[in-house]
Amino acid sequence: MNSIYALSPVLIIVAASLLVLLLEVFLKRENKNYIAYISLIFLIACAAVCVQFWNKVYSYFDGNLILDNLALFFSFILILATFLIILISMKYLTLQDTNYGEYYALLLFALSGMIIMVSSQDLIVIFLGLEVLSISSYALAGLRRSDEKSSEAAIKYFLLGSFASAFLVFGIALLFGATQSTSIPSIIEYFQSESTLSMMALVGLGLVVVGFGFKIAVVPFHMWTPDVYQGAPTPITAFFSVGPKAVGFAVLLRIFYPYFREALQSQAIFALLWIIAVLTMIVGNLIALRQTNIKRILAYSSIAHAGYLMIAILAGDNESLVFYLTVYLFMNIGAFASVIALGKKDHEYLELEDYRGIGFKYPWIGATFSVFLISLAGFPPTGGFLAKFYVFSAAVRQGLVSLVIIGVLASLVSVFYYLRIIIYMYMREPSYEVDINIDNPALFLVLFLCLYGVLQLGIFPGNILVLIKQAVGSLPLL
Amino acid sequence: MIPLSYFLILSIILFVLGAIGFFIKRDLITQFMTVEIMLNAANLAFITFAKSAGSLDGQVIVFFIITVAAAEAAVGLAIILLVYRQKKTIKSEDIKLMKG
Amino acid sequence: MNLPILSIVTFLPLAGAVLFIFIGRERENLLRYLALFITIITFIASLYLYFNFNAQTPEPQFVEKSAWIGYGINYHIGIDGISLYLVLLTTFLMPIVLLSSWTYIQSRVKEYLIFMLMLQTGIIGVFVALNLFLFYVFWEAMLIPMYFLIGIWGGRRKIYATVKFVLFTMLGSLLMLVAIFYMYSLFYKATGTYSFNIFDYYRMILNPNVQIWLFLAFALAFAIKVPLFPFHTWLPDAHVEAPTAGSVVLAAVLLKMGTYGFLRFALPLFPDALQKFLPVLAVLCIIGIIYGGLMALIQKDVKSLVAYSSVSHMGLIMLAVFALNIEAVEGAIYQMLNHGLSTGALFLCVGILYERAHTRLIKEFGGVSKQMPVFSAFFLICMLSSVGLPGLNGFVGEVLCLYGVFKTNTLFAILGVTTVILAAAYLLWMFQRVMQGPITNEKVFSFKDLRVREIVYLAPIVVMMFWMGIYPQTFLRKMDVSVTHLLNQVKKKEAIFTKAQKEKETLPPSILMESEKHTEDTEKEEKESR
Amino acid sequence: MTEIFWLIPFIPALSTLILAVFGQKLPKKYVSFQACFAVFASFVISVISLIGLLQAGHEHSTIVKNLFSWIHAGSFKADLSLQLDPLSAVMALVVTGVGFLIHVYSVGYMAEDKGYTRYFTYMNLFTFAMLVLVMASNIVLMFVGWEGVGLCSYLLIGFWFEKHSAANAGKKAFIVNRIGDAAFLLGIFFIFIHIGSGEFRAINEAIGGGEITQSLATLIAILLFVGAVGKSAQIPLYVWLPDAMEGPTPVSALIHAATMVTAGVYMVSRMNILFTFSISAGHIVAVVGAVTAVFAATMALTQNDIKRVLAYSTISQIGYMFIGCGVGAYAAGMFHLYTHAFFKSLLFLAAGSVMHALSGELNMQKMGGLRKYLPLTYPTFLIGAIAIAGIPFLSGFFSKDAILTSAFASGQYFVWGLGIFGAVLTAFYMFRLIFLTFYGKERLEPEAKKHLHESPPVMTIPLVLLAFFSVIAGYVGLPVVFGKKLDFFGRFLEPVIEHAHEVHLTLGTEWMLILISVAVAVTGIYIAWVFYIKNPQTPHNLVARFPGLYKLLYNKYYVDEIYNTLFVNSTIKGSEVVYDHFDLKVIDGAVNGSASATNFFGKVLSYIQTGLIKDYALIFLLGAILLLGYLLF
Repeated sequence: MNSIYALSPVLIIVAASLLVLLLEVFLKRENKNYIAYISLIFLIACAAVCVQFWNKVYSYFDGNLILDNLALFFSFILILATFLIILISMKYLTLQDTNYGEYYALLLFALSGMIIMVSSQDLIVIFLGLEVLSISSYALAGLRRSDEKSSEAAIKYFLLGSFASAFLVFGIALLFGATQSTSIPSIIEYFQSESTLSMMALVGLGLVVVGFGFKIAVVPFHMWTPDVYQGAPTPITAFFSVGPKAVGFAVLLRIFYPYFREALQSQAIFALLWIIAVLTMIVGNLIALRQTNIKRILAYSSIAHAGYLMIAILAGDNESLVFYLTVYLFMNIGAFASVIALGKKDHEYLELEDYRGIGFKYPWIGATFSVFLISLAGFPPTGGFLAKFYVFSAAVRQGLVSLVIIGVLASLVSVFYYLRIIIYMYMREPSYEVDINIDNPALFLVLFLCLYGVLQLGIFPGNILVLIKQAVGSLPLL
Repeated sequence: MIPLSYFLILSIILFVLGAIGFFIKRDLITQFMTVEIMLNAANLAFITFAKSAGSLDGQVIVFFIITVAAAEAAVGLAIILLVYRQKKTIKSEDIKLMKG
Repeated sequence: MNLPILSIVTFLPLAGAVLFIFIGRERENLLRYLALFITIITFIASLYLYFNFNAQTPEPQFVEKSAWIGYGINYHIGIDGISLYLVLLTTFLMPIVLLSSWTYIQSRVKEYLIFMLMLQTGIIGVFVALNLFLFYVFWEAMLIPMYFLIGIWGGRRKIYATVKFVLFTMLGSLLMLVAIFYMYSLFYKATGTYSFNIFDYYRMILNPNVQIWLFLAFALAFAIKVPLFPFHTWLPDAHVEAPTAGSVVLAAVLLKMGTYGFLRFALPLFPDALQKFLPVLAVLCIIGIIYGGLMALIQKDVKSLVAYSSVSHMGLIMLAVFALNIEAVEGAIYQMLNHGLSTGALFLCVGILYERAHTRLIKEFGGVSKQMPVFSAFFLICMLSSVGLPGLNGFVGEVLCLYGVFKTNTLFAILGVTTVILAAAYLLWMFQRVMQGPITNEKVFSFKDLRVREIVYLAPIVVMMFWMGIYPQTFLRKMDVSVTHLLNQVKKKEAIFTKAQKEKETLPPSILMESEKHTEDTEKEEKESR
Repeated sequence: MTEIFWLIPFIPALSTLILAVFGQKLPKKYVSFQACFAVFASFVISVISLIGLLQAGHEHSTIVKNLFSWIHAGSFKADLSLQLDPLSAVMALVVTGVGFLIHVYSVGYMAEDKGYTRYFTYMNLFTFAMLVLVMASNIVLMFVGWEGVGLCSYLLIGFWFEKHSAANAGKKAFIVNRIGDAAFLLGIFFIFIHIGSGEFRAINEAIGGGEITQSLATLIAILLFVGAVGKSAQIPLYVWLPDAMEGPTPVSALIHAATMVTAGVYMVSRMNILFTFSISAGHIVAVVGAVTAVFAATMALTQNDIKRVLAYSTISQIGYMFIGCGVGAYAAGMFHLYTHAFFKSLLFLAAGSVMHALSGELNMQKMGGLRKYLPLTYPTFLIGAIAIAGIPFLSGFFSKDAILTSAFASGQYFVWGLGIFGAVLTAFYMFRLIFLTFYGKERLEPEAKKHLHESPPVMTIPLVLLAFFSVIAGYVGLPVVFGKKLDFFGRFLEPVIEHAHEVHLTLGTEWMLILISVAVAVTGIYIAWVFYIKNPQTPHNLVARFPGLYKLLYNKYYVDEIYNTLFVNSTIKGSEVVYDHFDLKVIDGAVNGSASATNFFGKVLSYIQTGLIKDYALIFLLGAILLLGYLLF
């Protein structure tokens, strides 16, 4: 039904961020944490709204903004992600002097952008949301002004990001030219009605893929990922690795899910995504083998995971895709949280060498981190296994056996570097003293929540699966 | 009058120029400018299509894009300044702390 | 039966592991005793299974089934005459293993015990799972604790060994996973319902060309685990580097998961492909038997000697499995248990030596019997049971295996019999160099004979060896029906094929066999969601 | 009364168990008492059951006692069931009787040894295993005993395991036996496949009913015989027996002379129907036996180690037994087995007593003129020697003669000839032994001479008893010339031994044959006398004359060396090569190689990640172009 309510999540977040900006000016440096608390409250409120709207499809701006279950589910995930990110940031900011109020404001802006993206049917609106997200992301990446790496990450992200969005816009333009519209349903309609697609439309679609390919970091549009992930403040890295990726896939889902439901799989675009998926899995995993910096390892691993998610897209199996993203949120944020946990004033331990013997020195951090890594590697009984399980089984059901075989072999490679971290944590004797600041309750809360999430999704995913079914049920079937 | 396809071709040329410029240019500012060119190529395309379709949508979209470009410029220049303050250079090949 | 006894047996250790998390690491002895207690309780519970097991029916017993995730993924466990003994073997060995590492493991006792208990749950789970998904979950989950056990408490090249172990095993099991998916989708296409229930899959008759690939995937996974000849190199490394307890579990139980997999899945699911590959596999087994024996002959490290010996023994077991007749298969299962006991016991003995000498190199020993007469008696018996001396367990299994093989293929049996000679050669030679002769290394003079604890955990094994050697009917009786049933399944499917091929029918990728009893486990999925 | 026969094996078994578990705590005296008593008890029972059989008469001369079902899997059924019939009764009698005496003897012989208890445990275990072997009613159970005795011989040869040689000999014995056993096992399988049961009775019926073909029978027979060759130390698997002398002398007497090594002969007679059915198998047995008889005898000629001489003579004598079986005179073979048990164990024990007297001296060149020091050992030894040499009216004569006669009768003159030749050699080397040991001038080590003494009665009494038996044992089976019905032994065995092709010789030939063998024996002794008493230089002259031949004999035809290089070393060397170059390099290399290859690709790919924005953009652009290009064309 057409109602202004459709705007409420976005509005809440935007309001929150503006409020935070104001407070930033008035609050003294030492009690900046209030800002965090306030944003947390707003997030909870927004989440509550999403829950309220479940199964009620509100839409506004004649359908350009539509809060169907998919949008709500993704919004909820993203809010949750931001929530966790804020929790892991609080201490971090003071330790790594990144303690600026705009931090939270930017985070919230980014969130609002993402919510717009997931809850829109129109490419232009999506583009705007994307820009809101991107611009605040550029700023966030560079927020550790003292650190050269941080600013380098920012500039790389900024230049390449805007470069990519140029492609996206041009693609949208071409699609607009071909279809006289920018709303996804009508575009899809066009694609299915036309027997022979106009060159312009194809190129447009291609460029759109390129544009989002950049956001979700699939090969060959992934080059920025490792550097940005490494340079950005760690909580932000966690944010990047989860938020934009989820959103990107949500959009691809909206575009390609109906697209692949039909027998269009024979088309070139399918083969194209197939190649991209394979490249992504292989390149991501192989390069990760060589890395010694934890954040870089996780960066490449996130590329590899994008590859697995592409398989889900190709299989046109939205449930497994959404489930995978949900699990991925928990395990990745968990992993980064563990990395953050290993930090002290003005220093983070990011090299593999630092991790020698951590597992026994800090049993809890070690254990949880291991669980997240094991989940990323896809061992049962963690969520990571079940996620891979769904994606691959769906793919096999669609007859993509060769793709799946490549996938499992790639994940075999990935097992090596995930377990490598565990080797350092448990099986190598420490060569020098590593002391960390463990007085960080919020962080441990996050660790616990992620642990719970990973195990819950791995062992008893029933309820979430039901929700996901409802969520993707709202997708238009043509 | 001039056929619309000309505008379209021009926009494509602009876009390609921008894209090529992005990786042959050596300093951050110029690279950013090339991106602006690409955006404007897109604008041109939109307007063209809007004209051909006779609908206003395309023209509205252009305004959106211009705004976005402006926002990007603001943040982007700030970041470039930040880089300059740290490295005392805006040559893009000097920015390679992280690789591999 | 109101009590979910099988679940208890399976998950009690895991529960213990969870409990351990909340006990302080400094209270090592409490932890040790508690772990021992838990495993013993588990063993007793598993004895309940044995005594209430009905040997008259091939159907799985103590079945527990409850909906779990959906999409055909159910919590469905049960045991038949084949898995019963493997479960018992596991529960029987665990307390022994814990006792054996009582003093050997001094560092990080808490983690050690936790992983041990997790391992036990994983292993038992593999043997009881009747749902392919559940099976795979246990199969993979079991790797993690083993990975830590070797990697943390292992020897010099522990990391190499453990990574090799995990990657090697995963390579196989991941491909098997793909195959499982494929069957899953085939079943869905055939029936429109999702199921991972192996009894549903038993009812599926697959097109030979499809079977080949699926079989290869399964066979690879299991062959690596067994390990069959060309895939064996992870084994010596893992064994040599693993702590004694690890080696024992690895040799005694983990390897059996491969053979069990063949029996439970590869044979009844893909009989036709099996027929195609039988010669190749059999030859591999025989190569394994002889090759393993020869390699064992020249090992310089006692542990790797025993490791290669188990390559040889497992080769014989697999050969028997592929003989596909009742004597052979029963012999194979029996030999699995024997191998579990005797090789496990040998590793324990090696561990006892290692605790005293801190080396495993054969040349460092000599004349140990003089110092440790009691130990030498135990060691001798374990060795002889591994050699297959009549009156001890090894003989019964060996003779049945060989006889069964002989029935199907005389030549293979003749080649297989070499194991009788080789086993004697490498083990006796090792025994001579380690235990007999003059004492060359003065370190040996300091060796103390067995402590009570050591006798306590060796004695039950030896008793079992005699029991299984002198009165094997105790065990053979209860596997008869299940094994016959298994073989009939294979035969039945083959028959259908040969018929189809005669009539030049082109089979669809899979058809469903009207089975006498329908498994109501397949829940309908609304088509819309697809 | 005979129903309790099944106790025979289990009394020693029980005693073994007790000794094995509590042995270390028990006092020496009790240990020896229990051990001896156990064997004696089963001896008594076997006597009882033998009498029972004699009364029962031919028709029901076989009693089977099924204790419990052992292995039942599919068509493979083997029960733990014992069988009493003339054959097993005789064997049981020999085993327990001789065994008992040797146990008693050991009490004295091993008195000083640390491993006293261990020794008697093993001895009882052996008695048990041997009795299972002889009383088993099916071939699988027989195989159990078969391997069991093998184990015991392994344990007892390696009894003084601190000695390298002893440990080695034990291992060698076990492994060589295992080669035979493997063949035996295959034979068992063939029987099960084609006859469907391992029960001797069933087997015999099946063969009698012609259920299996000639060739199959031959195959089975040969496989079983290979087993026998291993156990009874015939060519080519005899190599372990001489080394087996590393064990304590009573062990050599019991296991490696009287009982275990003759198990092969027993088995062949047990399966006599099979062996007779397949003629060629019989021939093979006979020939192998004959060749071994001579071959071993020649090796005995030059040995100086008193026990090794006896060992080779044992091999040779077993050869004779196989001749008997081979030519179808199983009764004769068994008869020789039975007599041989007495005089050979006598010889060993006597030799043991000599060693005991000379504090462990084995080399005959270091003896001589001992007869006045060893008033009891000497005559008993002499009796044994005469018996084995085949002088009339002693047991050896009757049995050996029976064998040779039937060999001749069967028309295998070649075999017979070898037998005769072997007889000469036997007589010669035995008396060489006697003369070198007890006659001539003393060549003792002063050290040994100091405490030179006759053995204690506990050792000498068994000697005397055995000597007595060696004399009279033969009279239960007088040659046919004295009338058929005097051959008690043969007639007693008739129900289990079928008389396949019995050729009746004329009395004249019989007498002739007897005379020949007597003459032969005497000649042998005479030559020995000439060599070692009349003019002791002759051996040295001969050695000087034929050094090559002497070396060859002295080094036992270098067979051990040949085997070592041919089988043992080559195997080990080969395996080492394979291990280093195939297992580690190829297989493992492939594994590690794939890992490093993956790593290498990772390295290559990571070079693309230059960290330069323009490169990133370039890749991005290329990607985009390729993508579009793919879409359009």
